[in-house]
Amino acid sequence: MVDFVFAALAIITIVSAILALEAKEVVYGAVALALSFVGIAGFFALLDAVFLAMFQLTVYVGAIAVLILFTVMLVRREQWLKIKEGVYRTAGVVAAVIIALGLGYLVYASAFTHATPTLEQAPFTLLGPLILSDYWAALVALSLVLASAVIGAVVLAKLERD
Amino acid sequence: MALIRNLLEFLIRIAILVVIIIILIPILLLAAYHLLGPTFPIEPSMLLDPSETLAFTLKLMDTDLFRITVFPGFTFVALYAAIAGLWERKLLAKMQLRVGPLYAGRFEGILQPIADVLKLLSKELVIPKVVDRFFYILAPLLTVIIATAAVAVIPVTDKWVIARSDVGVLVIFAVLGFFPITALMAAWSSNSRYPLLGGLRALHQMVSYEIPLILSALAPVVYAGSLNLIDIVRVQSSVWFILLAPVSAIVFLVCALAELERIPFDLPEAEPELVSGWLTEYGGMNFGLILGIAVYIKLYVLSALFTLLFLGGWLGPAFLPPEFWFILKSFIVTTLLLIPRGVFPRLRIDLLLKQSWARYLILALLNLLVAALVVLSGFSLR
Amino acid sequence: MILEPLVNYLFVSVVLFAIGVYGLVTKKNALRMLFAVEILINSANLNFVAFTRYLHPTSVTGQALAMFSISLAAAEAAVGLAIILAVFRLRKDVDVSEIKGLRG
Amino acid sequence: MGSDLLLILFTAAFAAAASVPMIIIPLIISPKKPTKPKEMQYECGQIPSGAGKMSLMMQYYAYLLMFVAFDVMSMFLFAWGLSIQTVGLNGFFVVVLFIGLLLVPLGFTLYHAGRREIW
Repeated sequence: MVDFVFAALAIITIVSAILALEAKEVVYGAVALALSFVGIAGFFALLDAVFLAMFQLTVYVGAIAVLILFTVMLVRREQWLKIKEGVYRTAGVVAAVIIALGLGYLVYASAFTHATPTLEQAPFTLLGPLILSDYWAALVALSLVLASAVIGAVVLAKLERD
Repeated sequence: MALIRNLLEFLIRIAILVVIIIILIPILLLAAYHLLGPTFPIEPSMLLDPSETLAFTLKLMDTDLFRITVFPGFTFVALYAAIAGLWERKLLAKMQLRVGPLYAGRFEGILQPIADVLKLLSKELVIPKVVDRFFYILAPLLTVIIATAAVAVIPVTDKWVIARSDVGVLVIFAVLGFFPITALMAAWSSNSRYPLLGGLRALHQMVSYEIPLILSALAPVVYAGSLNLIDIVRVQSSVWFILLAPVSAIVFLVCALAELERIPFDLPEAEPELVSGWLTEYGGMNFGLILGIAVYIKLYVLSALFTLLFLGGWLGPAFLPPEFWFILKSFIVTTLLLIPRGVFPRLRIDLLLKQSWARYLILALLNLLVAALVVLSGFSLR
Repeated sequence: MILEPLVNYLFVSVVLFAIGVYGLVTKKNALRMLFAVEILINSANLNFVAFTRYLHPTSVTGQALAMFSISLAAAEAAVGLAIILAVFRLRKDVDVSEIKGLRG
Repeated sequence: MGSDLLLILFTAAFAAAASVPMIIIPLIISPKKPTKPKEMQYECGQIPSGAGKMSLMMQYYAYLLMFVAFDVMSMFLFAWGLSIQTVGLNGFFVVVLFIGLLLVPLGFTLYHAGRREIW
């Protein structure tokens, strides 16, 4: 059963990631990107990281994808449908294939092929103590980053010119 | 002559429908048979022998298929939606000294939902020329699908639940986060101005009120120390959380109203300004799927969530079954969410958004910190 | 529940990474480039979680890292989209090959 | 754990299976008499002119940006809220600092979103 679920998730994620970049209509691309995020959340759930899967769904799909979709609708032009996007297409495909083959060989030749699935797993209730004890500085830094990102984005997005 | 031709045409269409259904039902039954196969063997003799019918039915009721399709699942929720829709119309009519639906069914128009569905089903599907067809058809379907997905984690009692998820509360909020996307899809694909403005308002409103909603739901989670909805209800056996976190409960109710786009927060479809908001271009069953089913399923989900988090779920005096208590409490919460439509005027959009961030967010945060301090001081319900 | 071997997750992640690189190389539309960056971040997150699950199954460090990474992606998306909006208001288009002068 | 989420997916799939016929049945039994006014988009009875997908309103973009930051914050608060007693008072102060730092952009954004003339 999991095999089938894994295969379905992999196909959904990869195909919608390709669609996100290649769909003619950029709004379709944004929705496909959201679907790809959902697929990644499914992988997290398969890896027994349920809390993280929900984190991914809420933040990536619920917030980032919505923001992207809104902005895409804001700046979309009809003429984008006609012009051909992508100039160095062959070069891009070649680069992608080289990277995929190289990294794929690296993974294949590494010791990870022997990593066996284990039944034991960590409960997600450990996340809070870990973040608030070992990584509390990272959390505070994260809030600084978020605060400055919001302030910077508001300043960038408003029309007022000095 | 024209009448006869129309009749003939209609009869032919009905015949096609019947043939399709006759083909479809065996396929569905076959699928159900294969789904049930591993759980328990079905012998054809069981279906024919009357003495085994009861045992067979009881066995059937204990399967995932039954739960998904019938009791805490789709049929129950659709029924709840129909009853809530009728109840809303009658209640508002009585509040405003009208009579409401009266003719369908002998008594007070109780068959009105069925009449509505039949009318919507037989209506022409008008799809404007300029719309983006793929998203236009997909958006209502997705809205219903997403709304139903949230139902899966809501336990009616500790026995009647589809998915016993350890992160039930988060699943519901993750699902709620999908609704802005479908609203935007519907608004954009309509390629018209009223839907666009309505969709944008819907987006901003849902997004603004989601944060206070999540944070107000966090206070019960802090008290219970679990995200599992069943555990949260069990902890409430001594005291309901509405007594421990009253401010959170009020914030939750207000934000649920806003998430549902109901008056006083129904700006996305403010009739005098925006005709019908992001649903303007929808008609027939397309419209019925969103407004008739998805919105009421969402209403059920939020009132059930309020019941589970603050009102002790299915807990109640033992002389009535727990299922009854849960449905009664949910229905009372639903009624509370319906009443403002008959009472309040509408807000202005900038005030609406501002008060979400400046008022409800701060209130929810304060109540959350109070709850955390109470728990830190050693108070425990477990 | 039977788990997939770790390599399969890594392969999916590699494919996603390659798709992201392809998008970054070929696309001139700033929005598509942002999509590509998001895909890259997602493939990295998948690696974090997969490695922790298989090599250190009793720890949640990978999940915590993925949480921070997702949050940073949120900040990045907010700023990136705001930049795209600002460019769009100046140029009426978001083609990055047209944006040469920095004076606006 | 994954099987719970699979059940949620099944529920959603059943909803899809139940609502697709709702679209198909009207296609079969309902009349089809398309006329020109029917196929136009709605514009209060006037003939619509200009593009339907006009440029959108930007005034409340700041709220959207803030939503992204606060969504992240609320999810981290969920991670904290599950284990309040384990992390103790130190964790509480970290969280208060976390929230307090995010209140700065809240005030900034509320101030700027209220100024209609700059959007």
